[in-house]
Amino acid sequence: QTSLDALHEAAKKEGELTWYIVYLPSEDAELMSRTFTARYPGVKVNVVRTTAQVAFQRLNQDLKAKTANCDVFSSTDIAHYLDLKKRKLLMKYVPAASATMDKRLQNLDPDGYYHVASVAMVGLVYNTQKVKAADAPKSWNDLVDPKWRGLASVGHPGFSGFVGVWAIEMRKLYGDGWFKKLAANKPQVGRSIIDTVTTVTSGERSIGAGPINLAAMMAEKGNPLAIVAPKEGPVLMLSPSAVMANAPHPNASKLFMEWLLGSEDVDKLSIDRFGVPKRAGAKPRPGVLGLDDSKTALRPDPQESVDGVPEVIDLWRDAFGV
Amino acid sequence: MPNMPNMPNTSNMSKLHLKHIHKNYGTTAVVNDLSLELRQGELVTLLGPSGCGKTTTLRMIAGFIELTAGSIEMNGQQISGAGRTVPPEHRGMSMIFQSYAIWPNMTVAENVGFGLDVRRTPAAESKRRVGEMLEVVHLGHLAHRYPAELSGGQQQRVALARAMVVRPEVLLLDEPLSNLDANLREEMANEIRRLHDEFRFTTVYVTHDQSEAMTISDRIAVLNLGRLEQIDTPWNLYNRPHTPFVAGFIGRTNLVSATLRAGCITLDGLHGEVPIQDEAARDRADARVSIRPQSLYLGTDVLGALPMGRVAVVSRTYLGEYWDYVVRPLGGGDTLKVHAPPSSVLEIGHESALSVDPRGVAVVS
Amino acid sequence: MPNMPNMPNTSNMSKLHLKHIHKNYGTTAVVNDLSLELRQGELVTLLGPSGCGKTTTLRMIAGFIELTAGSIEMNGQQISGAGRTVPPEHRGMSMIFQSYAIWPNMTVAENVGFGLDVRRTPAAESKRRVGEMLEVVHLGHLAHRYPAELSGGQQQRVALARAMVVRPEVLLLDEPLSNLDANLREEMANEIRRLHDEFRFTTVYVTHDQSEAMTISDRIAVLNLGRLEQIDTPWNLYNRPHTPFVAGFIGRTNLVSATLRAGCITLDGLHGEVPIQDEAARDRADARVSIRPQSLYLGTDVLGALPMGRVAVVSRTYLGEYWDYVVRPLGGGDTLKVHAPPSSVLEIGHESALSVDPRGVAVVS
Amino acid sequence: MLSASEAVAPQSAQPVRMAVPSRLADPALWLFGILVVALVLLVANPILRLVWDSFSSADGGATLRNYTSGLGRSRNLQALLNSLYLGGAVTVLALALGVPLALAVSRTNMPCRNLTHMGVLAAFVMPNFLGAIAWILLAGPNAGWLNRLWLEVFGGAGDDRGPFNIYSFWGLAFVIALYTFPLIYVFTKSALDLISTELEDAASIHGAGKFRTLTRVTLPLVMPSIVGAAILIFLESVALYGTPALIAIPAGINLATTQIVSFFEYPLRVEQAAAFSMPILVLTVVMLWVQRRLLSRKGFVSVSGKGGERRPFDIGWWKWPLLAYAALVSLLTVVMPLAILVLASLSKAWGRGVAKGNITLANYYDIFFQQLTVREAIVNTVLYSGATALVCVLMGLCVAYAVQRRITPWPGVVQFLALAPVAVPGLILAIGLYAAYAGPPFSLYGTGTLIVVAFTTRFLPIAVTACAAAVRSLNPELEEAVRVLGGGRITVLARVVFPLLKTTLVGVFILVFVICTKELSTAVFLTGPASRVVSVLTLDLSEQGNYETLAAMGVVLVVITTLVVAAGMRIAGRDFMLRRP
Ligand SMILES: Nc1ncnc2c1ncn2[C@@H]1O[C@H](COP(=O)(O)OP(=O)(O)OP(=O)(O)O)[C@@H](O)[C@H]1O
Ligand SMILES: Nc1ncnc2c1ncn2[C@@H]1O[C@H](COP(=O)(O)OP(=O)(O)OP(=O)(O)O)[C@@H](O)[C@H]1O
Ligand SMILES: [Fe+3]
Ligand SMILES: [Mg+2]
Ligand SMILES: [Mg+2]
Repeated sequence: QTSLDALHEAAKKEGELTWYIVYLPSEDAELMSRTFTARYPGVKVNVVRTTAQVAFQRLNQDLKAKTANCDVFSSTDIAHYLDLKKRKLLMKYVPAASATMDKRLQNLDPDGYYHVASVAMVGLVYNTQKVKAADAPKSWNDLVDPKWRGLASVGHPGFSGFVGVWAIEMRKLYGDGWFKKLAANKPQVGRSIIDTVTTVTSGERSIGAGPINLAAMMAEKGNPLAIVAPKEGPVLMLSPSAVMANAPHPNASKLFMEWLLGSEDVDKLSIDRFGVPKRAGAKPRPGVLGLDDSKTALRPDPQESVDGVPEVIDLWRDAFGV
Repeated sequence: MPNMPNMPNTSNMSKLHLKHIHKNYGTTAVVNDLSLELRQGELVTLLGPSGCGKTTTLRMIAGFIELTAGSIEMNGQQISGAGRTVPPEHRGMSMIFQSYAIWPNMTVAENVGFGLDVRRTPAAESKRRVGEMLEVVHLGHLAHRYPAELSGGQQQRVALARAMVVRPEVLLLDEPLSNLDANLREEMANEIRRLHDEFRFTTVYVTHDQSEAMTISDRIAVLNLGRLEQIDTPWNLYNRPHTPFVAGFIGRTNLVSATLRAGCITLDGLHGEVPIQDEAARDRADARVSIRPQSLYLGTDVLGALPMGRVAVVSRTYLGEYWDYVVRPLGGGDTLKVHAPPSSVLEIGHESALSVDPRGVAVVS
Repeated sequence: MPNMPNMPNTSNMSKLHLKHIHKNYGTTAVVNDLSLELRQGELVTLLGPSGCGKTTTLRMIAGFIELTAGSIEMNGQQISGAGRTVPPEHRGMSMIFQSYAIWPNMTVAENVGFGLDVRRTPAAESKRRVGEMLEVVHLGHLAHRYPAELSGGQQQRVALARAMVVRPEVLLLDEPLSNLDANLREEMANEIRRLHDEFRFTTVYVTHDQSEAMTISDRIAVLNLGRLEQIDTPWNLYNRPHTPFVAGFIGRTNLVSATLRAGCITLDGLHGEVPIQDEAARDRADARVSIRPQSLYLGTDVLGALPMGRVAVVSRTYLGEYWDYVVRPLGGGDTLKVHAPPSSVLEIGHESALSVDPRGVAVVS
Repeated sequence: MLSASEAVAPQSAQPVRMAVPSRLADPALWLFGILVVALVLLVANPILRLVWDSFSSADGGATLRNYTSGLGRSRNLQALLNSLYLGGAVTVLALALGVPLALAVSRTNMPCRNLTHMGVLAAFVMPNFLGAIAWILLAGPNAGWLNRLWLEVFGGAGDDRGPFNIYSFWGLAFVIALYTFPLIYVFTKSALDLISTELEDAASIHGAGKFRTLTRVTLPLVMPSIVGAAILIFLESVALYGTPALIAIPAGINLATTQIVSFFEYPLRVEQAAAFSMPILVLTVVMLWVQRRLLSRKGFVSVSGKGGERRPFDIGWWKWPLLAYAALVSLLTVVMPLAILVLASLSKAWGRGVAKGNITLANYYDIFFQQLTVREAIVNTVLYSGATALVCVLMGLCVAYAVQRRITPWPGVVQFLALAPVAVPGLILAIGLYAAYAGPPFSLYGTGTLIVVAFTTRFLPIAVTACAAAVRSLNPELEEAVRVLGGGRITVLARVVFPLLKTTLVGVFILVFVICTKELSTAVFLTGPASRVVSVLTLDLSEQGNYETLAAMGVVLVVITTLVVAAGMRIAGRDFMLRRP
């Protein structure tokens, strides 16, 4: 606590920081920013919310122009961090708060340059008006079951990082040939992983491989949706955060990292928003899966996901033609 | 009486009949109770000062604007008016617009050929007729130009060619020659008359040029402020105007006060008596009389002219083809304009005898 | 010799000087080596057949199109040509366009007042002058109309008022009166001349109307196919044409073959001798001579006319103000047009003596 | 220097203003000079960067490898071809939708003209993204409302699918066309509004019926506008990303833009992306050349300087089929999608459709009172869009005028520069803009100015194209009349060209304004914490799956834009060509 106070003092001198954030929508990011400032008065957070590609592009342009805009970089694509780390652009900083997180989330980077800031899960969703609970799919492999021919919905690994990670896990589970089988079962391929939920909600398709948190939120509003954790386990989507080596506000950034990883504020916000809390043993909102709710969870390690994505994209394109 | 050239030698059928037509814009009447009847094959000119409603009348005949009241018949069938209106494209007419309205995106040949295309004339014939017509208006060498690359007069001739090539039943011409030089204008007027006669168009012609109107028309309708003042043959209109307006508008004239007595006219300030040509005039002291300047002569040596008395020269202008003298009767009264040949030269202030050809004198009110 | 009306009474300084200007579109020469010098306060008319390059010349003077060769000077300074070009807005000119170019988005008063606005004339004065000018062109009552609500002639008068109200140094008029009736045209021509004199504009005037050109101009330049044929006073141009083209273009004329001998002209087929007015002509047998129809008389009773021989009437047309006879010398040779007063009536085929006023005769080549 | 002439010149003559020895004193020259420089800065800068990038390898050397690897693969080439087909299909559809409506509204006595006009603009106001989603709901092959309706009415033929499939090439083309055809409509209509009826009268009196008059005279006269708009739409739909991504990917169609986006996935291949966009740029040049060939020497002057008036054409019973068509288009583009939108915005859960207990105003409450970012974003959006539209109109007019009247040297190049941004996919353009302006010397990072600059760059082509077509319709003598009376080029623009083209300019303003409110690809790259715009928020909301709020925001946006549009039409004021009856 005392070290946090010291950090706060130092941060106040800097007064602000700029946060490139991808995994939250503007609204939530803005809320985070205000909550942080309320917690640590005198330190303002400038939220720059964009998509993963754009954030990374912008960061690179900033670097090229030698203008340091970004302090804390929170993207969804682990590849970005590996790249930045290799180029020595990240600051090595292990927040004390990271120890409070669930074991599975700790030490994403053994060298301590980047850390898990947010967790999401991909599972199976289905439309309750079209599918009875008893008939609902139980396994990832049900996606290639002829029973769901023309009725399933998936994302495209070429356009969505989450889908890329998911596809790597599917490949690990079922091998390269699985994508051909999937293609033969004629699922609808959405651009983003979110499209799967949209498609299922509208009834256009009956089941899908989609983000569980989103589905849970929509279900609570009254949409005809339900979620299933596949028996092989849901796929974990880890969104890292890191402080930039050239961060113009290093202390504020460190303080922010501490808060991001370990504060109750963040957990509370994330529970409110149907997120998965990171703290060990924390319970999510009812209707949402927590880290402890399924025995197994699938997740590639960083290097694996970076190397694997281009390969699965190629497999995918060969199978689907797009 | 001399024979009257260009008297209508056409059938007696009424081709176009304007019946008491009115056109108001808001509360201002632009055409006011105009009635006009054209026989098949007749060429009638509308003449009148700027803004008197000539274009409006043509546009009503063409069917572009609706009548406020009245009706128009063609071949005995109503084509405009309350009840039944025939759209312009079914009237079998064609028209030259005062603004030309040639299509800027078509070449000269395309502009001229348009009407034939629309009538599905076979391509070969269409081409031949367009070519012929372009020769008539001296634009053969410009067939592939676009309008923006033509001079004003050339554009006007495109409009002329375009209207005539389709050989319409009724041809409406709104100042078709205003931007042409005198020689070309004369030639084109002759061509219009020739084609009119050859293909028996019925033509309504608007022009500002009186000599053009005189040569080309079977009859001339004089409009003023949207009303018809007089419709008559050129000769009658010129020599027997019914109103001061017509007398003043058609050719130059002297409008002077005179006394009518026993079938004779005596101008104020002069003593000579001139027999009245128009039978209907009754005796009175406040008559208005129109006397053409070229029916007046300085001197008494002209065959058939009646002596009027003596006058003094007030001013004079040389106009190339004649001298324009202004003279005043020695006994006082209105000044008179007199045209004299270039050869007769009188200095200002000199006195002379004045004589008059009685055929140039008309009682107008 | 009669005095010449409208002789320039202006200073001798050259206001506008066109030096050997050329304009080509592609390979066709539209204006070809034209030179013209206007004195301060002079009014020069450009006259020529349709498409001869009048508008192009005006537009070059105004600065809208570049010269292919040559240069134009104003007040002794080059304003167009290689080297230095003054943009139109700095030339202190104003212009009437053949297309009027009135702005459809402005009312009549706004159109007319525009030039004054641009010159930052105080509002009150501007208003007064616009009002005055609108009265001059008889449009006072239409000041608040939009152009779309005006007749063709009214639009043209808006253009006229707009150009004159600014009292330009140089006024360029491209057929400013072509859409007006005869009376109005005469009145407007007088107004143009009056304002020209009052404010000492230097004016270049394009018109097709020869009598207009005759009355209004100090000098007239006759163009043909982009070339200057002759520039002269109206009187000289009419009576002393230098080329057959000019003789034929200015007024009607008879162009006939004749023999020149010892300072006298003898027409083919006639025996009467007419003394040559132009000193320079040398003897030859293949001369071309221009004789004005109104300098010819049927009969010998006209003062100062010389007898020519006998002729027979070939045809005749009544033109309101005169008879237009075509006669053929009994001895053969070219037919001649003769204008005769309405009172002289000869039937076709009749014979008559022919006499001529020698001042209407000119040797043209 | 003028003493000699002034000595003799009488006082009555107007003061002479010939003392202009230097051309540099002409303010117009400066204006056009600055404009061209601005254009080069705005457009040439990012474009040249792009060209440069396409030839450079990752380590900075020069190479052609990007082309071989970017374009070498058959899948990538196929994508490019597909995009071209798509562009063609969209253009044809948009023409079929836009031109008849423009004719109907501008020139006929069809009833409900104002309503139709508003309908078309409303179609345009709808964010593309929402429109696409609405169409997925309407014409999804399995659950689309239209398909369900069809099955209810006609019964299924074997399988349970209706006849409509939005996830197909034509479905995609159709949806894009629905939301781009207003461009054709506005361009065509404003050109038609300048045509004097007399030109058509001339056709009818020479025997052409209404239809022939329209096809042979009226339409050819507005060709520059139609061709201009068609080129814009073609390039735009080739370079479009948002809607295609939603529909093309599920439909299994590879497109150039979806391809380009995949170059941005890690590992980044900006250079290849650049190389990949070169063909589209080349295509732009080809299009311009085609345009020049099509229009060639022909004149299109419809405002002649001789009065000129406009009357609605009486088209007899034809007005009913035309009205039916207009109603159908409005139904397709606005009424149905808007109904879906409004419904969704009033739902607790959009997936439940119309159901008891599913109705709420909470989504609107959310927007106005709960969301932290929305209100500010709405204000920003209106501000930036308004500013951009204004700048585009003024600059577009000046550039178009300078090009059409050949005031600038190299008018062809200037015209290319003004059109090029359409051909560059938004994201790529955004990178160039970010690189050019975010850092020093401009340091526009995170400011609204950066957004306005970006939007202006991106949408200037619309303004320039529309204005160029409009300027063609003016008789140059109208301008010369100003100059000979002493007004410079700027007076010409301000007093004559601008007022004459008022309808066109208001149209352009509305177009640009509306498009700006929807613009995503550059906005997403360039917005900062203080310069968020609604389009980016809609993306957020859609990623959040929060379609109810998204729909509510769409409705709010539609309302705001409609107000702006209405105000714009007010400003346009009295139509001087319409004859008072
Ligand atoms: N852009 C152009 N390309 C080619 N020729 C042209 C172009 N513009 C004008 N011309 C030609 O130049 C000639 C002169 O045109 P100009 O307008 O000066 O004639 P004008 O003397 O004013 O004739 P009008 O009395 O008919 O108005 C015409 O023959 C015309 O066809
Ligand atoms: N829309 C309108 N509103 C009011 N008055 C109009 C309108 N259109 C025309 N006028 C008036 O109607 C009158 C007749 O116009 P018209 O065009 O028929 O005249 P015109 O005889 O052809 O004249 P010109 O010889 O000058 O062409 C004019 O005084 C004109 O000002
Ligand atoms: Fe005339
Ligand atoms: Mg008229
Ligand atoms: Mg001309």
